[in-house]
Amino acid sequence: MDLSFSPEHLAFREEVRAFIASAMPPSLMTKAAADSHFEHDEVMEWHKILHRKGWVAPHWPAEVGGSSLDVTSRFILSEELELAGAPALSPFGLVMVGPLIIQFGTPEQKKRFLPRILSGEEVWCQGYSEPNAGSDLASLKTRAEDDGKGNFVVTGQKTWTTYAQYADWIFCLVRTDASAKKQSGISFLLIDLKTPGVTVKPFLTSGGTPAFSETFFEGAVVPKENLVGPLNGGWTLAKALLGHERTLIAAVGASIRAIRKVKRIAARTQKDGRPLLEDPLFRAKIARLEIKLRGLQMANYRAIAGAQLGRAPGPESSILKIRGSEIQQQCYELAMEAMGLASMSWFNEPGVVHPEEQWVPSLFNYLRATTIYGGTNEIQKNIIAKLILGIPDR
Amino acid sequence: MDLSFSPEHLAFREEVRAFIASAMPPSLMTKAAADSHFEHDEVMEWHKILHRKGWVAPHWPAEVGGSSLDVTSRFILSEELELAGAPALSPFGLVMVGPLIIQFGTPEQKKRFLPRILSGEEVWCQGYSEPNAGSDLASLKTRAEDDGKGNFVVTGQKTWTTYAQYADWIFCLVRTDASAKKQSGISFLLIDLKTPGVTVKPFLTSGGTPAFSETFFEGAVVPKENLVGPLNGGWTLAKALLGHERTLIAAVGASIRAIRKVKRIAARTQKDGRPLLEDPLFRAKIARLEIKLRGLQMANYRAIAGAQLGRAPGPESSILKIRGSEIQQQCYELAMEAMGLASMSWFNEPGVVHPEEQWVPSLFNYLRATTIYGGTNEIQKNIIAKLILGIPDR
Amino acid sequence: MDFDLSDEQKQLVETVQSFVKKQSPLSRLRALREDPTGWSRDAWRQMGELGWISISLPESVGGLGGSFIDAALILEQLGTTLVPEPMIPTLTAAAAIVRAGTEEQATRLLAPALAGEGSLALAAAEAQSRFDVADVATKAERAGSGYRITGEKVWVLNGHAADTIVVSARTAGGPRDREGISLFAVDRNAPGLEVQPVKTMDSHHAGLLRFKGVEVGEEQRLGAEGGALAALEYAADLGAAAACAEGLGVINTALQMTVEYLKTREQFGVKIGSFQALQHRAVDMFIEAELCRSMMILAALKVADADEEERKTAISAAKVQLAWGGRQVTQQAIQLHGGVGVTDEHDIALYFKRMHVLNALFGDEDTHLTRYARSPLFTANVGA
Amino acid sequence: MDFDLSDEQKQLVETVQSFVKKQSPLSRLRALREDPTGWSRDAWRQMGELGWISISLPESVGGLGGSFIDAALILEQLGTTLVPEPMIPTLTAAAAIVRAGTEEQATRLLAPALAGEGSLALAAAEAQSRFDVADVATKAERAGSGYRITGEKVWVLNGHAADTIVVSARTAGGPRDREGISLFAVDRNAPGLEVQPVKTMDSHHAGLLRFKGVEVGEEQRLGAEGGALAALEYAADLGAAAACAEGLGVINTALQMTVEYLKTREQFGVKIGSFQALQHRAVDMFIEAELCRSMMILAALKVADADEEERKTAISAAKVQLAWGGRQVTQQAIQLHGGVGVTDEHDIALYFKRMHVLNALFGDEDTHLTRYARSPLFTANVGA
Repeated sequence: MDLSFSPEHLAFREEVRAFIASAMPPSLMTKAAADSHFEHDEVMEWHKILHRKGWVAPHWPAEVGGSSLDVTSRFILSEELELAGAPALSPFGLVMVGPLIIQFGTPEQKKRFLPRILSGEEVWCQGYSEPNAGSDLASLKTRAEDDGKGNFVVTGQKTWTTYAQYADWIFCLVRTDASAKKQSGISFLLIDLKTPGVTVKPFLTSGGTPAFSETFFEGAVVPKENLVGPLNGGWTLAKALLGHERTLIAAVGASIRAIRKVKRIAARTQKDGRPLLEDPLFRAKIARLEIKLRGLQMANYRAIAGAQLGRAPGPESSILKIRGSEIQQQCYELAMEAMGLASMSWFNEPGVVHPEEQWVPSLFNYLRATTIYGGTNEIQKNIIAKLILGIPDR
Repeated sequence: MDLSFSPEHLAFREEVRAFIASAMPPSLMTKAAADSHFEHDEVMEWHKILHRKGWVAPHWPAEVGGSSLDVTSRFILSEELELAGAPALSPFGLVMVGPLIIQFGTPEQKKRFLPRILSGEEVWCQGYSEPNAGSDLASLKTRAEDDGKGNFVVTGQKTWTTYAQYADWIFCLVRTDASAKKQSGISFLLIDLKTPGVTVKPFLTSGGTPAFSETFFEGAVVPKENLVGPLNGGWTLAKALLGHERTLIAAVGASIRAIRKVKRIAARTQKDGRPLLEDPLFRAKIARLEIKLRGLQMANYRAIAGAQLGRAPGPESSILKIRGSEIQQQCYELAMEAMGLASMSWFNEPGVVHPEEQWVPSLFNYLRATTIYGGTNEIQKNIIAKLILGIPDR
Repeated sequence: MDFDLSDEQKQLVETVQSFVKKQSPLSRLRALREDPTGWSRDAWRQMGELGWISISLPESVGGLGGSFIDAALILEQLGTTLVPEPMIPTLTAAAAIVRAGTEEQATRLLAPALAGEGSLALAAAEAQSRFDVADVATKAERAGSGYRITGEKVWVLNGHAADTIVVSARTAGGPRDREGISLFAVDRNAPGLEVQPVKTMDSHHAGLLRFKGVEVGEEQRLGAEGGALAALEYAADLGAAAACAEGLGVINTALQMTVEYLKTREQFGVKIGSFQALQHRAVDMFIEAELCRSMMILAALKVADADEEERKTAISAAKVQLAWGGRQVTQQAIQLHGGVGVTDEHDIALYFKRMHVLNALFGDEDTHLTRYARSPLFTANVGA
Repeated sequence: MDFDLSDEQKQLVETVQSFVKKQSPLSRLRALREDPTGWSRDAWRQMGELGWISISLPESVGGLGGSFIDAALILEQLGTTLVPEPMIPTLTAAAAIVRAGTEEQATRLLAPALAGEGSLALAAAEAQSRFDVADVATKAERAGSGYRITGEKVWVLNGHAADTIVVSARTAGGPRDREGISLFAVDRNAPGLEVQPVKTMDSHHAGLLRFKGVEVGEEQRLGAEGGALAALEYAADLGAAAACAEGLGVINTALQMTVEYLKTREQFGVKIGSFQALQHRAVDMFIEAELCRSMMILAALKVADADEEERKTAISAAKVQLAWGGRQVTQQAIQLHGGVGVTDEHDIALYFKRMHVLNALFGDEDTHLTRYARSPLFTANVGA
């Protein structure tokens, strides 16, 4: 047993750090330092910088433009990017639809879509959830009907199509066999958002950011060659996505960064004439959270070490989403507590609160989503009870 | 709205305090001060003292030997007894079977049983649970068959017949109609423990005390006149018991006393050369628990004020069992934490730990039962969800 | 012991319920979000006419002479639809005026606010003070027959809109000394007073106030020079109790909305309320809400307690319970609502936000936990 | 990074698993409860012969030269059936001897224990010391060519049965001074040493040790006079890591027993595991158990870290996680077992008890939380 990284991996970490320090434009650097919200253009600016370095999709096979980085190096890369507060790249192309096209797509689909995902030329969003199909995704109603002329005609409504207003394409689960039961009549379809009959309507998160959208399909005509995988076989693709690496979902780097921020806020905030950071109760709270995070980090390391050896994710990885999301929330709860009355601030002009506290209230609100999206933590617990503990349902 | 007690009630509280101070024998007083375990003889000694004062069953109607104390006075009496650390009287006669006999019994049953419950001449225990009928009480299997000669023949096994080894009588739920479904074939039967075929086998709690017993019935012959309420109508009686006053179940007095003990332990325990009570973290923990207890106490007051006006228990009373039991446990968890290494002590001779800490480890273990007995807290939550929040089952 | 409402109180509650239902549904808060004041002068005038602002103030200063319980009952109902008018800032400033000032001062200064024609603010917090009202750096120096006030007050509720501002300033002593703090009633138009309006998370507005040598007369000082801390602590405690009262309305509404959602939302072909894990979560919310009600009553009853430590411990205990319970209930309310819970469109997020603000106001959970633990009452009666 | 066991380690684990299954089921602990020693000299000798006691000690003092991970793997398995032999007390005392003493002293003092012929105890705690090993009131005063030790040590694990006792005593300085603490190896039969056996909650035994002028020679002092604190802290940290390792075995066993119970116990005509609220409770237990495993590995790897603060923070973090997680898991294990969980007859209560003791040993949760928060590492690297 060994907790240390190999010299090669340590060297790679240094390379990543040096790259970020030199390649990140000053405007992004300033925002990163304050954990500000990055606009779409800024995210894409960073995407293109990473693309030039070959680091946008290190988990893709080298032959389709990914990298030859091993699991640990990929982890180091993502951790350093998180620790630097770099803009998080849109995951919908790189992490979601890209790998599915690689695994299930036709050669034509690979050629058509993958290069533009890598380059950032085409931005993707996800069309899974519907207003009445959230946790129960398989009850989705958006239907794609064969028009007999080589197309599907798509009608329905998707929601939580995050940042669809900036996207060029959407990947959807649609019902292609209305007579089949639930999962078995669903297909996986790629739809150009410029298709007539497709409308995107953004709406605000509780954090005040326009991250969410609803996307409406009113008889949108989609060529059949945009079907990925077998007709009515979409559920298999949806499940395959869940099986991918989960070591990123723990967001350990982001939380390490958040706890450092909590300490800085507490160091400059006064309580009874002394820094709040020296208050025994508050300090113990930070320490407790940091210890929780250290446990999560160790579990993450164990998952990475397993993946490095080519193993399927073990029990330790199933807890990463649940605990990672809870800890992200708790970091920002502590940051808000440290801010005191200033935590009430809501999108005020610069100078009202310290620059790195400016986005804390928004994130405090928005991060309530982490225990909901990607399968609520309650759904995750159902899965663990059944698949890992082997406790049968009624 | 008014939180204060009336002058009459304040005077009654003084009367109770004065009575306890003068009437409790020194040997009991010493044990009470240390929250020691009272032996059966000691409990009965105290029972007889309270009986002479007319205070063993203040909640019974005056005409059957109870009292004319109003709800608030009864509450004050029980709270002061708890605060004094007086031996807790066996509830099985006074609180459980007594009120049921008063409500459902024949004149003969009342005459036969009630006076001896009051005097302590006959001690009772409860025969509800069976090894395979715990939370699911209605699945009980102990059967009582009509022998055609005016008797029931009882066969089966009861468990958790607390302190049956000291009891003279047991009240049982038994199955009198094997063909009926679940609840509908159950009757409520009084059984003399001296009846041939009845065996009591005590066993230890995890606190090391012999509080538990199993009671076996092997063809025990029980006269039919010992049936209370209608044949096959026992479930109604079992439910009636649950409807009785719940203000005692919160154990507020016992927890107030326990928190005072925690503070005393912390005051005499050193940490870093100062009393543990001055440690900010530990002090905040006690404060948090005391605040929780204060909330429970207020909820209890609200329930009492409602009962005083003759109202059925409201939503505030449904939480008393859940929170009261949790707080009892937490008090002793804190006491153990305060004791440090000495909390490992297990039934050592006097002098090894401070006298009032002697029973803390045993109670710390035994009190895990509070969230289990009387309907587990999980069952309580099912009931609240259904009956109070109106959330339907599947 | 009696926890029943009187007939008058029942009628009062019904009146407020009817007001929030018919005249002030949550949509009113949404409509006022971008308004520079954030609340309606018409609605405020109506509340003044109904006697809600003056209900718990003494008759000797123009109030209706009721107990704080009456105000708490109103605040609880206003919390159910997040009514944005400045009740809490006005009541806390009024408490400071009544406790510190003369009857003449109080009658004069309160009159417009009690009628709903004007409103008040209490400027106590400073950048370094956190929740300690004795931590006052703002100075009031003798200048002629009056004083000159210099300093900065932050996150002053209704500070952007109040007509009269009660401000704490140090006339003697060093930082955090309990003596040497004075209170002054300052007109919003006083020369040298700069008001920077700021937005708050709960769709309200507040003010950052800069006193750049604001001159005030002797007659604007409330009470003896340097002896205002007790009145200030009383006002902050009353504010804390008021936050508990409004918080209870927030909590119960979030609970009700969630229970309703569990009963109607379907997934997997069943109502999601049929899932036991969610049922128990709702019960945990219910338990906290019941404890919050109990502790809100305690706080409201003890605001007027003559024993200062009794008042402080009761209010701190209540604030801890409301903060803890309020956080649990509103967090779980969002979780059980799922995706819609984290949208700006759904009302539940607004209750979460208001709860956070109420928890921060007049001392957060740890501040009150610590005050409770440090009270002499905490270690009294420990002996056997 | 590599968290796999080597082939030797896998084999070691299998050997211990086989031992606890075949030779040391839980019934052995029950059988030894009333025995005055509380453990078996035969079993101990066998553990010595198998090399388990010496596995992680340096070869230079007679050990097998393995890492502490090996000892941790053994302790974890011993925790699964609550094996009562004095591994933890012997390993902690040995750690103090090796770290403070000369190779000659260590080789001589350890030999009987490593062979399973004798056993050791570390006498550090005193009535006032709580978990601070620097809080030493016991005195060792110069007497002739040696010392005379006077004082009282409490709750000494295996203190009732150990052949050699390592005792901390103050040769200079005042209470809690970090300098002036010395360690001595004392024979259990030394005149003036009174041993009062006591029972502990986990069915073990321990000793209260009174040193009434016990005379020891210069050669019994381990290391430089007054400079033993570092060795003592190391030994206590190793003890804490050992408690984490055994605790992990306790936790996983309690989890497994509970999951098994959920799968078999029927109420209301179904397995109780089909109730979602109980399923999720089991998952919460599982999550804590997984985090405990992760943190136990961290602690075991960091015991030998040359950087003292790295060692201390890692071990404190692990102890906090094991205490918290262990308490959650064993409390819930009892709750989910229902009535049988609070009987002495059912094994689950014994796991609950042992967990409590392991949590208290070598520093409880708050002690380690505070140590972690006070480390210089806690505020390092905070800058952007």
